[in-house]
Amino acid sequence: MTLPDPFALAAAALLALGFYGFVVQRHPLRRLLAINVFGNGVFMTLILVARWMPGGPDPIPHAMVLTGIVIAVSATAMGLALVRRDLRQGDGKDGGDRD
Amino acid sequence: MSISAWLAALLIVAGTGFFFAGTMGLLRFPDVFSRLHALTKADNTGLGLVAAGVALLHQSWRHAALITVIWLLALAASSIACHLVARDALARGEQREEKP
Amino acid sequence: MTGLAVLAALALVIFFGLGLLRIHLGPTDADRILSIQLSGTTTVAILLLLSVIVDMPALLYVALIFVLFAAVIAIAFVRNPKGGA
Amino acid sequence: MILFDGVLALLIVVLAWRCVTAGDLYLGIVVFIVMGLMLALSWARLDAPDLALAEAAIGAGLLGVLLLSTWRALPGHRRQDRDHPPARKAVRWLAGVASVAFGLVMAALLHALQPDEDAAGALALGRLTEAGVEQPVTAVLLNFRSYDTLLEMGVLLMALIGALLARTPLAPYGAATDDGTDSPLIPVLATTFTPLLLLVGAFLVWAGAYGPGGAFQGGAVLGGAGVVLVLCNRLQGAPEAGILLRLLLVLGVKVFILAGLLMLPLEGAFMAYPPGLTYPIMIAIEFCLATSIAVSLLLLFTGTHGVRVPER
Repeated sequence: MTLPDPFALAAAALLALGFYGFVVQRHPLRRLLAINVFGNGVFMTLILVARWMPGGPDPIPHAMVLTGIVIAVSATAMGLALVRRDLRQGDGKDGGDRD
Repeated sequence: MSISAWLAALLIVAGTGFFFAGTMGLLRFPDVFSRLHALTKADNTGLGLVAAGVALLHQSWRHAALITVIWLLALAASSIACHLVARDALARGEQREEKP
Repeated sequence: MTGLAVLAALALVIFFGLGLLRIHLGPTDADRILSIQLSGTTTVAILLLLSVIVDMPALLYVALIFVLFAAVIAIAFVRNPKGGA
Repeated sequence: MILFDGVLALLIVVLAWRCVTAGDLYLGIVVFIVMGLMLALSWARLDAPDLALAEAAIGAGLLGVLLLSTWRALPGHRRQDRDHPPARKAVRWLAGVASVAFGLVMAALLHALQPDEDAAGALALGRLTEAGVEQPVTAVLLNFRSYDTLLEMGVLLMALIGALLARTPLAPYGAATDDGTDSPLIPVLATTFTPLLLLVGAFLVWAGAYGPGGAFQGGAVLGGAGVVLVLCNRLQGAPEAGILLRLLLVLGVKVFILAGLLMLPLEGAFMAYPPGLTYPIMIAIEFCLATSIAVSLLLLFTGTHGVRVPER
């Protein structure tokens, strides 16, 4: 029985907390944060998997995480645009800014 | 241990001490502006001492130059950031009640 | 010699954790940004130490990027993109 | 060192917990940014300096700026939970139990992971000499699994189109107003940090062939330069994109596909490069990809179709 890797525990905790936050919170911005926490848990899991290859870190999970980070920021940016739209429309004025 | 290693150890320990002081100041000082004052000690001197120690340990002029650039940029960034935050806090302090 | 660097890194990461209390306590938003600023600097110092500990000079570039983006975060805190405050 | 790792992992968990349960939304965002710092540190510890670079530029940098700016752009009463209260207590408990169970299962699975001799990465490392670049991650991204990267650029463009369709720019058009509260240090920031960000970004793209770095990290830093210019009023959103900007936006995808197609008659397969030419093709593709990523990230930040220099 070896001592568990602290980062493995942290990855599991990130996944669990991201899930919890997504279910419990209702504010759209908070949900985006929770999704990102979950995503970070996935990234950490992949990095841990990459470490298991003998002879150096496995480059393929690293490449996947790298694309994942960029996808996460672009998806979050799109989500934030939708949040701005959603929360502004509630004020009774149109969200569009075109003159 | 060589003299440079001793010197590096001394610098790193001193730098860590400055970080300790900065963190304590951030926690214990009563208002934003005095906390700002404590913070800059860690930002400038603490990082500078640690950076000097690390540069000695690296034993490579290229890395030492890079570390110097990092420290100079950190100085610029922290002074600009602290100025902006202080200015903003000052502006908001006059109308704090209106804040939600 | 790495032993001392490890100890210093450990001390810094503990200070980092203590500094987070200020984020929790607030009371103003400015305090929180100050705490981010200190966290950023501490992270840079830890990265510098790690670059010696694990002998990975590439971490110096990570530190460089942190320093560059620290100022960007600070300006995002005080300004809206459209200018003015 | 195990103690360092333990404290780091513990801090990450505490930060994630505060991030999802913070009483104040702003606090949640601040905690998320700090968590990005910690994650970059832990990735440096986990032998992934490439990812630490990406996380530093994107997770702690651009994403934090985006979240802060969006929060500031929301109307005051929308910044809190009043209209969106957290779920009822019963649901909270149920979700708590479910996520604890989920976390325990994941922890057990991760703990039981065994080293695998047959990992695809071993194959990639063994054939690294054919890839034309020395850095394994860049080789995987641009050569061994180039389809993934090409499609990812497509996803980036899709996300940008989606954000534009929402029509809620963060950097509204119209003359920038200078209401006299500007600090004299703002222009200093713009003139000092923008060239440095551009320089470091370009360096990272080039360095991707040899060591940690690459199109994504470099592109993100270049995009950060644009964000600084927007925040400092040197650039502003524009309702229409010029032809040059549109070209830059699709440059990466175009060059990637073109390089793949041009070599088709020579090599007999899409995206197979002749051995002697691999290195120059890689570098060219990398720079084009980085440019497109930078422009996409900038436009995702402003939420506008284009950018222009404001008239003074």
